Amino acid sequence: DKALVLGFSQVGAESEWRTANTASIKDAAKEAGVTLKFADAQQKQENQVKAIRSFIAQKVDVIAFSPVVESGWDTVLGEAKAAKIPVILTDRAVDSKDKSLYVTFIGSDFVEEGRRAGRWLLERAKTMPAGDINIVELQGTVGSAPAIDRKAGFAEIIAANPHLKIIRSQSGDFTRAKGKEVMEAFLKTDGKKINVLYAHNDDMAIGAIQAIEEAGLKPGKDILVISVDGVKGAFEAMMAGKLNVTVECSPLLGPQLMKVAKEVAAGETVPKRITTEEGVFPAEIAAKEFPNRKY
Amino acid sequence: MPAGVAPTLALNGISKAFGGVKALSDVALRLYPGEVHTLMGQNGAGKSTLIKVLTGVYTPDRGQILLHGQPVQPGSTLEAQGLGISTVYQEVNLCANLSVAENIFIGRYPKKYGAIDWKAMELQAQRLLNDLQIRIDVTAPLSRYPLAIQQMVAISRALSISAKVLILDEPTSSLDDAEVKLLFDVLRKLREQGMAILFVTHFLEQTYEISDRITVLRNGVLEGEYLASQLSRLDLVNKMVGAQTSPLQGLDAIGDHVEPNTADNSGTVLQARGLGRRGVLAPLDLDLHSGEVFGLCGLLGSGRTEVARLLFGADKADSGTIQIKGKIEKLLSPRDAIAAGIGFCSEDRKKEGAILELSVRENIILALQARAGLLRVIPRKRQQALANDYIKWLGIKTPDIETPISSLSGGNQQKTLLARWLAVNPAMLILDEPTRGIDVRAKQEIMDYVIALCRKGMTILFISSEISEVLRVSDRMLVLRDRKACGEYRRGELDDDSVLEVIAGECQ
Amino acid sequence: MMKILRSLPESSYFTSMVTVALLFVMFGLGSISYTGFFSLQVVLNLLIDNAFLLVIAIGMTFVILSGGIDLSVGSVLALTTMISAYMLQSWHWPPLLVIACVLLIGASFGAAMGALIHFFKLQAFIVTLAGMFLARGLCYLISINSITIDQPLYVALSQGRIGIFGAFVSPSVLIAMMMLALAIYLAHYTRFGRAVYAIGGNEQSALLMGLPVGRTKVMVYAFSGFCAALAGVLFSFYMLSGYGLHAQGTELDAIAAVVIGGTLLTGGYGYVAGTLTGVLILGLIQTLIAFDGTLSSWWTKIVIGVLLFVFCMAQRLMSLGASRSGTATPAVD
Amino acid sequence: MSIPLSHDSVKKSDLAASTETRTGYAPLKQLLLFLRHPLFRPLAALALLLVVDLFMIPGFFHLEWKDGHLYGSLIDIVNRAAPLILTALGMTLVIATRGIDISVGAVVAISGTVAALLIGGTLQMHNGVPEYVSRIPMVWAIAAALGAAVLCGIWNGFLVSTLGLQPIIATLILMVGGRGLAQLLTDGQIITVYYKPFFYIGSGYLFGLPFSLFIAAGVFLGVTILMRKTALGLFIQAVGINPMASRLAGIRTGALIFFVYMFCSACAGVAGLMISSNIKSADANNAGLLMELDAILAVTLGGTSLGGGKFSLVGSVIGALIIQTLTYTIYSMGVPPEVNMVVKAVVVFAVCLSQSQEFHHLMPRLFGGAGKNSHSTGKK
Ligand SMILES: Nc1ncnc2c1ncn2[C@@H]1O[C@H](COP(=O)(O)OP(=O)(O)OP(=O)(O)O)[C@@H](O)[C@H]1O
Ligand SMILES: Nc1ncnc2c1ncn2[C@@H]1O[C@H](COP(=O)(O)OP(=O)(O)OP(=O)(O)O)[C@@H](O)[C@H]1O
Ligand SMILES: [Mg+2]
Ligand SMILES: [Mg+2]
Repeated sequence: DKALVLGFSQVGAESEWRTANTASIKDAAKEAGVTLKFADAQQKQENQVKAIRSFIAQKVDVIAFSPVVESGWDTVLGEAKAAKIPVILTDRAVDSKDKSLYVTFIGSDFVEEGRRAGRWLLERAKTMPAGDINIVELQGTVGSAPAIDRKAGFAEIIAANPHLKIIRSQSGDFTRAKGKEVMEAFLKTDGKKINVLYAHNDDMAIGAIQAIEEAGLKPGKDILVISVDGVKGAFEAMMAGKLNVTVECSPLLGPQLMKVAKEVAAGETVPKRITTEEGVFPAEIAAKEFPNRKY
Repeated sequence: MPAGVAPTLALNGISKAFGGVKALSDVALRLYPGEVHTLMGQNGAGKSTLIKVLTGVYTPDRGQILLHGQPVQPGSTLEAQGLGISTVYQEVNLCANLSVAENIFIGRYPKKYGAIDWKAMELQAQRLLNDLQIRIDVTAPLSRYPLAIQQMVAISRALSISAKVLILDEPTSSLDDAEVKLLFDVLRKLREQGMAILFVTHFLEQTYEISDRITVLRNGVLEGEYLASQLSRLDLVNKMVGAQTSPLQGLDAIGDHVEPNTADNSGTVLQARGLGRRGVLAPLDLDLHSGEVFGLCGLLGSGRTEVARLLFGADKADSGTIQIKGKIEKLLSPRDAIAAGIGFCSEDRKKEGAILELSVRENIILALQARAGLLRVIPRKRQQALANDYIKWLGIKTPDIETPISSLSGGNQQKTLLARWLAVNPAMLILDEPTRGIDVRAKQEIMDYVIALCRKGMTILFISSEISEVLRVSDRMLVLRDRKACGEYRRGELDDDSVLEVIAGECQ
Repeated sequence: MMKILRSLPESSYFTSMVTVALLFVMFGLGSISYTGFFSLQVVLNLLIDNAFLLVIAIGMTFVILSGGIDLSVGSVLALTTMISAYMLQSWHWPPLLVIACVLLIGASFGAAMGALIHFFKLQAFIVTLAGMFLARGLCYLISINSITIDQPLYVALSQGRIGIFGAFVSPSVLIAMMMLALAIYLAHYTRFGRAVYAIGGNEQSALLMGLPVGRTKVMVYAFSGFCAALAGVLFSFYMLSGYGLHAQGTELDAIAAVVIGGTLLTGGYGYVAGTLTGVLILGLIQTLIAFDGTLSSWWTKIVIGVLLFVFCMAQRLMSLGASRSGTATPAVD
Repeated sequence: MSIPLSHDSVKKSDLAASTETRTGYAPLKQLLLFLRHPLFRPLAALALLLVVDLFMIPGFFHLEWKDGHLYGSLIDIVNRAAPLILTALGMTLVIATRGIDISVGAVVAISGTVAALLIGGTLQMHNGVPEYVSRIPMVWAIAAALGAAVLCGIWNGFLVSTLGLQPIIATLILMVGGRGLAQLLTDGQIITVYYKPFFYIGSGYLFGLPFSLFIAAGVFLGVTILMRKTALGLFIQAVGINPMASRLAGIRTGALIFFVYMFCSACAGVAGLMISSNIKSADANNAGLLMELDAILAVTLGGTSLGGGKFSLVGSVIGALIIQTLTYTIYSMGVPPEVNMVVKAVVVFAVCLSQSQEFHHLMPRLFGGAGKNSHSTGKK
């Protein structure tokens, strides 16, 4: 029988994480012998819609995509459904009322990631001297799903401890440069006060760490650094003792995706929600974990 | 003008200053129905400013404008038109990207079912231009046509606006006698119909041919208002230039005192063979000797400017060769031409000459600097010296050498551009309509200057829509017709009458 | 240069012609290389997916023709989707009223910028850039989340299908096409349109010829704002959501479309119809890439670049050949 | 498109006027000259911003001596502004010739990437001791990076001046494709550099001041001297104001345009080095994203008209400083991120208006003041 054709629409290549995600999917497709139709949307929803339309026109067997944003997919997914092409969501959900528009959603839960970061800090706070613990937050791109959710999840948990205070929160656009720039500003205004830095992704954290060092402080000691994603760079930072913890958000969805895609194509029923197994990596285990990081 | 007739338009105590420059101070003007009123004055006297004030382009600092006795204050050309004042400004102010027809009718389109009726518009435009004996494709974009044609279009636009007052600021500066005659015929007709016409020119002949009344401005001050019939040319000139200078003799015989060129014209500076360009100029031969003035005569559109542009490499010739001082030159760009010792003062100062925001000094030294190259900068002192000298020699009226050329009067801009090329002091200088919009006195001075340069060995290719000028200055001249060369003549072989015949085509 | 100017209108006309030709060539190549490419639906998808871009580009065409530029359109689009979504979902206003409101808002936003540009002699670029920041910012003030629209009429229009020979288009396409027709009429058969060309050709002359320069300029930006808002409405049909990050960088796509369509950025020369081809070209490039399906993210960018280049080259050389001495940038030696 | 009498020219003529009419005693004249100077308003805007900071942000002007260099907000601002200043300088010349270059962002990414890749450097753990080694000598790497940037410039110049494409489209090609190339080189990864010397460019200090500041200053001086000591400035203006006339005057318009695009990219290249060196890594995906807009904004804030012609390098530098100060202010004043854009917009509007002649004429009328001085912009 002919190889299964999978149309995959990626958000873009805005971060290392995204690139790893893309790579994983391409490799997995090769291994699983799936012919992959890959389309990059350059961070634009309309491009993703166009891509999906073209997949439909090409009559692929299965469509998968990681939505740029949750909302606004009903129409095009409706067309897919009408064309009897099953749709799999990866990494981000869509918020359409009609759940029948897609068969399943593989991926991590941004809110949960935020919570995990929060929980780690909650634990850590116990061991810290009494008194207020001032947190500065580096948000992702304003309005982007991970930024909103990771903020929410984190806030939700730390609410448990009144001493945990977010004194500053500014967007660092998920990039090192911005992360560093913003952190510099924070350090100038309330340098000594800051006890904890919570960054919505590793890149910003790494940038911020540089800023902290240049301010003559010790990242990881004078200022605790918490971040999300778990890319290689983060692990190097942890091994150097500059980053305290990174909450994993695994981009390696490829194998799972292929497996599910095959099942779906074969007409088997799959669970509506498939969460990826992800860990929280504190600095202590970084060195041990480092060798077996793929991204 | 019978007494008791109320003036259509009356200006009282108009003053206008630009920063510190007093362009107009306490000027008055009366414009009666059914008269052609000529505004005279040297370059920078304030003529155009006065016109811009009364058509709402500038707001006067002081003074009032009465239209039919009612004080008016037009805020823009639009309002002025609304008041029945139709104007042709000094520089051609049309949109080169639009079709000829549209330039005539824009703002006042003939409509059908609320939509612009292009057919009707083009027909009417055709008719209007035909009245002026101009037969061109009115659907073609204006940029297709040379300045003179554009000027005619501007005029017919103004004429087509049914107005009570018609204002023409130097409409004839780039026109040939033929066109001028046509224009005057039309003006006379309008005068019959009782239109009040304000006319600006630097040509005395034209002034006396058409005008009933003359108002003279000097340095922004009203010199006086006279009936044309009661003012002799000499008085007029004196009033324009002011008593400070001695009366000039025989102004209308510019260059008459030039004795036949005795310098040896043996050395051929430039030799063109079969120089031509498809559709614009039939191949022709040219030999220019050192130290001579070589004139080009022809009717509007006869191809004079084309010859100049080809020689200068501004347009690429698609046939023929050019030899300069005996060796073949490929003039692919003006740069090459300049390197080969040619200079070209274009007829279209607004589009191809002035660099408006730059200062007078910068405009003057530009070509010289370009030839010197990027690195060898002309020292500031020298630049200022040059600028000041030419301002003195050509009598350029400007507050100082750092004033942007944009704020100079038309004629003064023209002089500045002339200065640019004189400063380069090329072996051969092409002057296309160099005296456009330049006042009588300056004109003579410039002509003398030009001739003096020749006597010093410079070769000059002289183009002017004033055939008399060409006749007087040039040692030899080439007559062009329909963009073909038709006969070369030496000084004296043609006089004012025969040349017209030749040009018109009754030769051989 | 007189020569260059002389040849400009032709070159602008030929450019448009050439563009159309190249469009077909590209489509032909696509059809040969990819299965399922040569189908009516693919063509119609071009229209469906780019309806909003077309509308924006139409507004932009007028601005550029007048010698200006409007960078705010993308953000105004986003703002429109946001406001519509908010009015519909939170205030439950009737859809038609909402549409009327946002169109009005868009137009006034544009008019305001136009006024600043004209009366204070500010530069279009900088004013509209600030406008761009402002509109985006306002989106976030409404909400940083995306708001889903489930208003029946919107849903209906979003999923509405108008069959054409077995294929279909969305209602948005019809609206866009009507807008195009209207724009062409405006540009070529009304005082306003011609004034726009005149101002683009030479603003001072336009003034001295007694054209209402000020009013026209303000109206141009108002029109552009209106188009952006209308595009926003189409976009909210298209996406059924309001979102502050919608249509980022669309202003650039629009400008590109207009310029590729043969309009000169310096103003005065160009055709509204050309803009349609410009939009289709951009859309086609996207589609080709999607159909290819082997390009990595960066190759996608590179290929877009290359296609743009090849296209502009062809366009340029062909129109050069068409009118011998033409050149689009006056400064060329 | 013909150039109407621009503000510069009007100001200049007014200036000339003021000097000759108001022949009051020198100091007054000086003051007048200063107030009328085109650069006065941008400067005023910058000053105003700083004053706001002074009051809103505690210790904004506080500078301390920290491990061998000055440390404080102002230092950050200049350090951050350096790349923007560079690109703005390049952009100024391009804009002066009536052009525009929207590919600077991509060029920033490219040069940064090339440098990072070539220097690379690897973190090798020898029993827990990290050790840095560079791939090829840094000098070569930097040369290569700048070379790449210049190539980009040549490409743009070729498209604009030789092929005669419209600048915005010509540079759009590189804007899109260039970033793609950069990503291709890095494979979409962030290339972290492990090689100390390289960091000096973007975060090192000389005489206690950021090294980047010296680079920016150096380039600025270089260009200024170029403009003063050669006819380049004159020619660029001439070409920008009236290309046709300039050509007829014998200026090599083509070559000139070619040059400015090359120069612009070169500047962007240096900026790219700074940025990547500052974050000790090359982020092809995001480096210099939207930088073109900021650069153009800086140029316009500095009072240079996009219509080409008269330009002011100092103005552009001030413009860049305004932008960076503003960004920094937003960060340190704790403005919620979703409001950033609005604030930025408002400030930009304000600065523009402050520069508008007409606005100044309007003010007295609005607030009943009768003081209406007689400017003429040559038209209504
Ligand atoms: N926009 C302006 N800014 C500053 N000065 C100006 C401006 N326009 C005109 N002037 C000055 O006003 C004076 C009168 O200029 P105007 O153009 O009226 O002279 P004119 O009589 O038309 O001369 P010409 O015969 O050369 O056209 C000149 O000295 C000129 O320098
Ligand atoms: N009456 C006319 N009818 C048609 N075309 C004309 C006319 N007059 C000029 N032209 C245009 O003029 C161009 C050549 O004229 P050119 O300007 O070279 O000659 P000229 O003698 O210098 O005219 P001008 O008196 O305007 O300087 C041709 O391209 C032609 O299109
Ligand atoms: Mg005049
Ligand atoms: Mg001529």
